[in-house]
Amino acid sequence: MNRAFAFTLGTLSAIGGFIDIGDLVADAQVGARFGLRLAWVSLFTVAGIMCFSEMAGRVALKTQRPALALARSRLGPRFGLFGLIGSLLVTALLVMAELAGVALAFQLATSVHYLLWVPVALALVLLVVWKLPFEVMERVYGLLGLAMLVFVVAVWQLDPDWSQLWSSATTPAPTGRETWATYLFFLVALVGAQMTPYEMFFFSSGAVDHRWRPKDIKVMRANVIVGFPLGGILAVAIQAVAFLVFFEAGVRVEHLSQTALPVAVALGKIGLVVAIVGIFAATFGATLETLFASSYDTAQYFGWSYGKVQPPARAARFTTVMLALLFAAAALALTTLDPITVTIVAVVCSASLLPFLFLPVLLVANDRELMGELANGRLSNAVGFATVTVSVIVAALAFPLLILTKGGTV
Amino acid sequence: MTEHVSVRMTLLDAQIVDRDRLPIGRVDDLELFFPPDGGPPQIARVLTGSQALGKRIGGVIGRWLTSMSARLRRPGSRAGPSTFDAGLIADTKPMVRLRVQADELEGIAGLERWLASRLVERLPGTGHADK
Amino acid sequence: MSRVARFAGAALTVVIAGAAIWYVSAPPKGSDGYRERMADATRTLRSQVQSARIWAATFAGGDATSAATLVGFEEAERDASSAASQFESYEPARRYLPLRSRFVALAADATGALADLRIAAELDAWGRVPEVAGRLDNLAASLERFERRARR
Amino acid sequence: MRISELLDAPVVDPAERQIGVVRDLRVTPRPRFQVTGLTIGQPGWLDRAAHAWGFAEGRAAAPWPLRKLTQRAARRARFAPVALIGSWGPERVVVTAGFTSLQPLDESS
Repeated sequence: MNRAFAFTLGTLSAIGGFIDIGDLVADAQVGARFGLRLAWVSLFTVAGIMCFSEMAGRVALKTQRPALALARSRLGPRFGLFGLIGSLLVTALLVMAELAGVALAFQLATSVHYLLWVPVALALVLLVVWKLPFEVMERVYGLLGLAMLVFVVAVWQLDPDWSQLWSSATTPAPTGRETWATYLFFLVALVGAQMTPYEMFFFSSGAVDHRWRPKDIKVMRANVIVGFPLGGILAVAIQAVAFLVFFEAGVRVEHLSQTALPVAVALGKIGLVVAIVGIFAATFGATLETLFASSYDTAQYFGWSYGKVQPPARAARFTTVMLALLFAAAALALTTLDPITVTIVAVVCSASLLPFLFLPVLLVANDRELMGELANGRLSNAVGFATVTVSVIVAALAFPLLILTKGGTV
Repeated sequence: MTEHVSVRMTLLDAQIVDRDRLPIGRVDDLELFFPPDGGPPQIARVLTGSQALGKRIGGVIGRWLTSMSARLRRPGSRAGPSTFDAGLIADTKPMVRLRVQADELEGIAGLERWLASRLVERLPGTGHADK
Repeated sequence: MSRVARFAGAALTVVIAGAAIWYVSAPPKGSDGYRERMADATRTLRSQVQSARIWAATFAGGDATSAATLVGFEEAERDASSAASQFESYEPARRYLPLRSRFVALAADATGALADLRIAAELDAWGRVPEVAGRLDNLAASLERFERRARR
Repeated sequence: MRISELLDAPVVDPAERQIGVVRDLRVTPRPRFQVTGLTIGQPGWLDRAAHAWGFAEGRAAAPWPLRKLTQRAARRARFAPVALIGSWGPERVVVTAGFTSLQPLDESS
């Protein structure tokens, strides 16, 4: 299997997965109000998602089965079903938000209302899912997503006072006019936005579909090391440009257009167009990734055949679940429900589900009899357990904070 | 004592694949057979499908799963959960692999075949179930 | 889990959910609640005015496409008018009437200016945008002053 | 009788005193899946998790905190070979020997 292709799985997982509508909104909102005072969260989320993706990848290499497939046989049907129903609800919200994100990107390019673009986005997804082979899709969205790097260039171009940025990044506390409740709420939102488990499943299911074996462990780890930190850097870049352009003016980000505005301020029309392409690739890649991941989850829970490698007719139930989720999400997007509010609610719900999805992987990866020499080492267990512990705390805080800060709008 | 293994770790909830590694479902329950001569019980049949799963989960969700899968059963096929003889199991590591192909199992993955024929094959470019 | 425990659990979650929804959507309570909501609404108005100003300045510098700028103007106008109308629907205590009428006047100026901006962009009369954007400059300053006054 | 009915069923000694619950079964995979005995744990969800998550079977050398959490349950698990099982009835299992005389699970692999 050509090594170059393998790398795009990593970049797609990072760009499409790490940077999706949740990031584009949450990072910009956080930057505009807190500067880089929450940038440290990205260090934790990148470490956590890298640790669990590598773990899920190892499980997939050794057992030729994605990590969550083992979760149910390890944690029993009831616990598994609870996690599955929770993640399907969150996924329906996420796919709706991602699809709306694609439509908002079109609106930004044409000023035609985004609701008119939702059916177009839906048709595009169907076309790509049906016609485009898996590898080509991976490469296209892996490369298009690189347009997101324009946010990093924009930080440079805005010629910031680097010491001010550094002091902001090293003060983990709210700014004068914000309360601790709001600060903690956005911390939970960032964890939910950046540590989306569907990347882990997409990554490990991709490893199964690519028929990777234990000997491919280097390629798998390279993907993890290349892909996810890139996503972390982009997240901080989005926060930085939002801070530099919006903080003094007291602007609160409530629309995707405001996420892209700082790039226009820094790099002009060209920068804005590239940013729109990057936003389109990120939200479109994430739509596919969220859709596949949730359909994988369902198929694996019941043990059905699945996978993009099987022709749809051989995985009828998997395909049906995917189509049902896609059309439900499109229908949701066509209601006048504000996609940005849905995104924030979706990332908070996703944050509250993290323990259910991380714990099984940690248990399975520690099963010596199953994993043999690929079982978890001390590092994986240390970072893995720390991530699970923090995700339990974040999960417990998620809904109280969502209510207390009225979704961060206080 | 010959080597014996835990049912929870090797069989229960394990993924079932057929001879060609096509996933079929999961071991949702197992049926014990008590030989008339009073000898030790054996695992005779494997139950798979949401009817058996629903009964095992119990509670509101369990009952919903059981009734939904019963309703989706293809007309004319036997009532009760889909099941096959445990003798068909070739090995259990890393997953339960059968000696036969999926098509040779009567009444298994009925929902898969029903959906494949009804829905998915009609859509363009989805290939055919038996390809 | 006995049936009673399960029923109690369900009842408890319903109560908590109800309380949460009430808390999120409840109108202001008492005097400080009213002033705080007025300050929050003013802050939102200022955010929309500033956002529109940045779009206008970026467009004037040739750094933003007309399509994106129009979207920026539309969103600013819509959010400003919804924030203003939502706050104006709250019943003020008698002693806050003068403060409220000042807010209503400021809100009308802001939403009016934002509407002119969006209309100019829609009619492709981009030439008039800088002139309207000028009105937004001092509006932003007076909104900021008013917010501080409301918060005291 | 189905395994799901047997799992978590109470286990009593000849004097009808409950000595635990059925948590697992042991079988010989070849030539046929013949049951060699029952794994007995104590009531409670933590004990159930210790068996379900594989700690009792020594299958999860997970990070020490999780191991510490389930160690007590894993150590208390007992194994009742088929010969000592009087009745398998789905309501309850009768074991013909006292709990203390049963072999700890980890020494019976």
